[in-house]
Amino acid sequence: MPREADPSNNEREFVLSALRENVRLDGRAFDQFRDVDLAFGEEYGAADVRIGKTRVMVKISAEVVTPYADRKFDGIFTISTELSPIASPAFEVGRQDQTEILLSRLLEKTIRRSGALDTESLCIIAGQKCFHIRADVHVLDYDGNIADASCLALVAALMHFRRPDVEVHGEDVTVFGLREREPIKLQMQHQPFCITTSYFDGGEVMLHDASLLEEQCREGEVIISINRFGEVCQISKYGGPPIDGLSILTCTNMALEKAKMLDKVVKAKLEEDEKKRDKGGLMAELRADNEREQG
Amino acid sequence: MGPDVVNHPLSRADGSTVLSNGLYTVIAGVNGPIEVQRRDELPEEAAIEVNVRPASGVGGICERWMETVLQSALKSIMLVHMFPRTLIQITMQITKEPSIKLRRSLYDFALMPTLFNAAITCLVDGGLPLATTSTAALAIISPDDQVVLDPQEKEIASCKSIHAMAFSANGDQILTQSSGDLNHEDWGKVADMLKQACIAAIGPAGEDTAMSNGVVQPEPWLRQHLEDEAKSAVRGKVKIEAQGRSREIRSSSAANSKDENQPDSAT
Amino acid sequence: MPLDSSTYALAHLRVDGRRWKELRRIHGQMSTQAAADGSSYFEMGNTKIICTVLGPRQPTKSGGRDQSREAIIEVEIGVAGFSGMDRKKRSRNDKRTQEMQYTISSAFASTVFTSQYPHSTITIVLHVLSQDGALLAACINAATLALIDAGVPMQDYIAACTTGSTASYASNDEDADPLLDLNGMEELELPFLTMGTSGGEDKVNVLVMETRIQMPRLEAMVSVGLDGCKQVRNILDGIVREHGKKLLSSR
Amino acid sequence: MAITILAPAPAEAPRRTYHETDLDTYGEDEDEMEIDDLPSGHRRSTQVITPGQIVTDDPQWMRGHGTFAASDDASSAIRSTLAGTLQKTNKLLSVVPLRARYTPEIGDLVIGRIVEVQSRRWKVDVAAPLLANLLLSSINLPGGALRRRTSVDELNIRSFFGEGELLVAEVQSLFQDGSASLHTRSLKYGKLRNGHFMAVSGMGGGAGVVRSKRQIFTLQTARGGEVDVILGVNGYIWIAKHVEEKREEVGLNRLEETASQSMYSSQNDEISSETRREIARLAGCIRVLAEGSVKVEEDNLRRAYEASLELDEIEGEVRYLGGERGRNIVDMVLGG
Amino acid sequence: MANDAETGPGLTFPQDTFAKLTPRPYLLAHLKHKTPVRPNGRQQNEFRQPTINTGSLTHSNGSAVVRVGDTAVVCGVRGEILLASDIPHPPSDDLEEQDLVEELGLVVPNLELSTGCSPAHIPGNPPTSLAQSLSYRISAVLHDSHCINPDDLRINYTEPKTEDDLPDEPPKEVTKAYWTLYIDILCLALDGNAFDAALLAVTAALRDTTLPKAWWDPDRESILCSPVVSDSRSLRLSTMPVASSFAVFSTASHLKKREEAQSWILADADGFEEELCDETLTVVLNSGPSTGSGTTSILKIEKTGGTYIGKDVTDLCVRQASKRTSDIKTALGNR
Repeated sequence: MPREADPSNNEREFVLSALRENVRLDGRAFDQFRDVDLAFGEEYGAADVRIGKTRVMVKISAEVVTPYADRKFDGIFTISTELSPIASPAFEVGRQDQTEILLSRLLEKTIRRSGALDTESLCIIAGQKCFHIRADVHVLDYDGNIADASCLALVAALMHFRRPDVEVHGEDVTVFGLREREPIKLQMQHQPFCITTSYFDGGEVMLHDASLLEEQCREGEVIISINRFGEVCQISKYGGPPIDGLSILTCTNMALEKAKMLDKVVKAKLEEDEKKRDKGGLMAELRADNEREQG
Repeated sequence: MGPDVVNHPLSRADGSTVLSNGLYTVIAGVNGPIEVQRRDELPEEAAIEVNVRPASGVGGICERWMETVLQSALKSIMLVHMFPRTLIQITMQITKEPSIKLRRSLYDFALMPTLFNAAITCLVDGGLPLATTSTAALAIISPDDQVVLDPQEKEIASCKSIHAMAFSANGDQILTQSSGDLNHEDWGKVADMLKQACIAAIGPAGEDTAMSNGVVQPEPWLRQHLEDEAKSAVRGKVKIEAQGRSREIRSSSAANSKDENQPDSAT
Repeated sequence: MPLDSSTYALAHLRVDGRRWKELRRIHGQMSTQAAADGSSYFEMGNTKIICTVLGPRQPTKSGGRDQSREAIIEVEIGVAGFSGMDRKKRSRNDKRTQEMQYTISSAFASTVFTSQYPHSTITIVLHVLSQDGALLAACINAATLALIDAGVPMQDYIAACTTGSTASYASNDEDADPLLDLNGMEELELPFLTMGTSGGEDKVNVLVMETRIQMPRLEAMVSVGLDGCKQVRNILDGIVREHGKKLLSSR
Repeated sequence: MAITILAPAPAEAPRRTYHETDLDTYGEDEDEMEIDDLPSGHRRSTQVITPGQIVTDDPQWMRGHGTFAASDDASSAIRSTLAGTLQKTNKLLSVVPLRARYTPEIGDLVIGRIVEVQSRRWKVDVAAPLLANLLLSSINLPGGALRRRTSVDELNIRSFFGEGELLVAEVQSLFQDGSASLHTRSLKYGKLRNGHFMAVSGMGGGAGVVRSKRQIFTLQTARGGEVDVILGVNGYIWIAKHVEEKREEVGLNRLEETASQSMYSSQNDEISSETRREIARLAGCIRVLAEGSVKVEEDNLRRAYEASLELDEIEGEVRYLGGERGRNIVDMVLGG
Repeated sequence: MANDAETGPGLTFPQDTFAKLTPRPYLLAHLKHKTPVRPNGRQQNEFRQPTINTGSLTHSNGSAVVRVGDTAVVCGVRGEILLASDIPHPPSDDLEEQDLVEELGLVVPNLELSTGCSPAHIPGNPPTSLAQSLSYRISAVLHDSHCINPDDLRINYTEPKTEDDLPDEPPKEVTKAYWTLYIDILCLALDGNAFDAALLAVTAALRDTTLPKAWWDPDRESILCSPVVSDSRSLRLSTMPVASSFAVFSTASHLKKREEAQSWILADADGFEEELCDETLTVVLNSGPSTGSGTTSILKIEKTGGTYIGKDVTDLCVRQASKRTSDIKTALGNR
């Protein structure tokens, strides 16, 4: 399978020297994101994020299952990331490559370990039945910064998703279809966002939202997950050339700004979506269904 | 009523489309011809790899089955001998499914034409040479023995039998997948109707159109789509990506040549 | 087992009797395995690691496209089934292990002079015998010693340690103390980060944090971490010098 | 390698943690070493230098192996990249590692193992970072030393050396990536038979095989007759029964067969059990030296061998040279 | 073969050398002959006769070994009990009775090709796409044909009457557990047309399957099974799906004019022929369980890969398949 073609030395040098003169090749400021676009699907729990040309779609699904024996009071939440050649021919089918492992670990730490989703609320009957919330992250187009895009899409999709309502009578559980009862939002405790800072020249130049070319030229990256309250959920600086300890703190401060910005984007889009649904919402659809059946 | 097709939504894949009908939405991307692994290499033709990825969950045996069926159907209409010892890799990501739960085999059969059409349109977008234009369509036989073309999800759920077929412009049957409780005559009826629908989608096919007296002709959605794409290519609207990778340039010129071939394959 | 934080507030002593900026006992040995090009044994409290380095050598399988201009650093981590509290076999393909492998590999790729060994591979094999906190840090330190033993040229030591904070993520109390070098029990309870630095200056090579914490706590943790790494570096340096002296004397 | 079980020892007392004021000046006192006093040449200082340590910031010195200039230092500072000792060659400062993998140099006598047979060359493992090459054109072909190689030779390449076979050769040249090209164009070199292979990992400053005057020598053993020892500079060692060169006159037309038989035979001669035992004793001695961080060279080996015989007489014969007996041998070698 | 006599000595090769060197022309020469016959000696529309042996595995609830030419398949059915209380997502009430088997996953077929059955499938490797597709097709046929009656798989319990019950109300019957049938299919040797053979093995094994008598014990709150063989009852298949596959050998190519192409339908292609045929058609007919009983209907028509099989050819194949179906049923019924 072809590997991602490395940029040539000249190409790399051009990018770097431009950065040293405060120029990014696409005209952005160093801390500026590309256009962030978020769209929700017709059904609950589908979010489609585009950051520039990078595009990630997340789909959430729920299912009633038996909980793990050692975690009787918790529901199950899994995140699956499988990269496919649709995003880049360098991604092979059925083989875990480095990018995939790091991405999946990153989402795991940011969303799952930080307790963004309250898994206890997914429990139906302790030790017997619980919801299994599954998030499938599909990277569709790869032009750098899939970590930030995937995390954003995942958070947005989780906030958008509604699980079916349930009723418990003793040992019996009734799961209501989406049309029978208004489905229920997931309980989110906070909304963390991943912000990747790419650095060049030992931390002299710091970029947000690097494009693929910039990612290939960078010395290293610091990935910080942070929510709008300034709680840091995760920091990853995997090796790479060293940078000052102080720069990492600066990165965190800058990440907070960006997280607030992304938080606003998600909130605004969710509101927009809710309005749209209200108008021609489920009730209207149900009414139409009834009419059709009667007529 | 044809599906909605959006052209070239992705930047990295050589060709891509988003195809959505009432039931499914599929994003298809093709990379190729690209380098092939030694073990998949074919000495005289391009290897075709089809990947079907479900909206949620990882692919299982049904995805593998759909992949093998589509792979051999596509191979019969692609000019694989033009690119020996290479790989053409088609990846299809399902992004929207019917909102009601369908039985497994109904779900899969209903998906088949969507995948086929998505594959064809993305191959065209990727500028890969095809021997003929072809499209697929879905039909069911309802419990009261009526043939329904392009059925709604509810109609599928209660159907007696389900049929997914693909035809080329000259009426050759490329793919047949029929399942359910059916008899000989009904199957013949469905096959005829699907053939007409597919040919109609490809566009004015000459004499055949006159024969369809009284039947409402579906619009030639594929022809329209291809013409639109060809027009935009001629106008030079195909974006040449900033990275300046030569692939895009090649694909646009291939789209032009596709346009010239069009009349031949349609007659 | 919940950590009794009330006693800490009283005596400022941690569960194992240390003060906030004390490291655990660190012990290291070099050249422990004769068969490897370089090897080490490293203890950080009860976390015990054996590390061997093979190479630089040409990959034995000729299939790989190894025409790179720099040596590739491969890392393999084997976690023994008996190393933790309960016997849980972690597979080699476990994503956490793979992430650690990647972290160590890319940390050393920036300090080892890989360009001196084109087309070749340096394999770092780490065996975790016992875990009690600071797993990644101990692995990094063990790998540093083994690489030095193997005579692989590098810019500097990478010395690593963990720091935590007595504040749990929810409470935002101002007098939360940063803690140096958490043990396994503390790691379960408290937010912490792993840090690896090189050089005497405050140059951070590795920084990994997996737990939630208020941003203001971070600064104190980072500065304690930098300090801790310096201490670890000195200890590592001592180990290397002692080993060197022993070798030179027997010559 | 045999297993030695050591008695459990109490844990060491915690190391004194350095006081904070020391932090920035680690090793500064050692840095004061008098480079000027160090004699130039192959003599080395006995002070240990560690990676990242500033060797000197005096601009008069030049950077050699094992050193680098950090980008953020003053331009003249030289830092070490290795743990080792300083060596001065006129104005050139280099750090010799305590231990490192073998790096080939032209003229080194090495022992290697054939890993791969290609159409006109062999790939040879010589314990270096990269496999060495042995070209078909750089071996002695049967039928006269100066014969042109033919396509027949190419087809018969496995009849000279096959996979897994051992040979002794000399480094003829180095490629740009540091890998070696070998030759066996001397009667000393060629395929190895009748003996035992050992690998002593690592070379350089401390233990292992060092470059010395003689790498190949013959030892008169007590009971087993003469035994050849070849100490490859790369840490590979061959101990074999000494075979007298057969200098019998052969007719011109039979020359080819004789040469090929003796040079590339894969058949061992008959070796008596006494000789085998002496070979094993020598191997044990080498192992002991390596474990005791004593360099493996002719003098030390001879002394170790004699020591082992001596100990046999004093304490009774022991076949396994390790543990207590091994330490005693090392002490006797270093003491004597 | 007749070809041999015509070529002179010195220039001839043995037949199988021709078959290896130039497989396509070799097959073409056979089919173009005045009296066309396939290299394996069969007529174009001739199927291989299966040999069926059932009940040969003693540790399974039902088993069958089927040999069709050089393709050999063994199938074992094993019943395991699934407690109703262990089903995390109980089936909704509006589910059609016949779909219960699929919804609860009570029939689980799995086909294994990595047995060394052919050089293309290396033992010890994960299942290939082909193996996975075959598993899927078998499971689709079993589910779509509704050949297994869900009532056969239920383990019911009649709740004792309590005082609250009305006296004339019939006792309440609840399903406490289900039998899950694990159908393992091993391909021992593969010489083309694995699907027909595998499906035949599955149906034969299912017909052979007997499930022990099982009941709910309210005191122990568990399911008990009777060890007595005479208590066990056999599975009644309500229908009997039979697959017939055809392959198309064609000289068509995109480089040639359409009119020049010639195609042949080969029934039940063997391994050699399958290699050379891109286009395949499988017809699955569903009919009553025994010979001559019930009406035959088409369950599946699957075709992919070429352009030769249109409506007319399909008609022809369906007719051949129905003849084949009655042959198979006779073969099964005769034992």
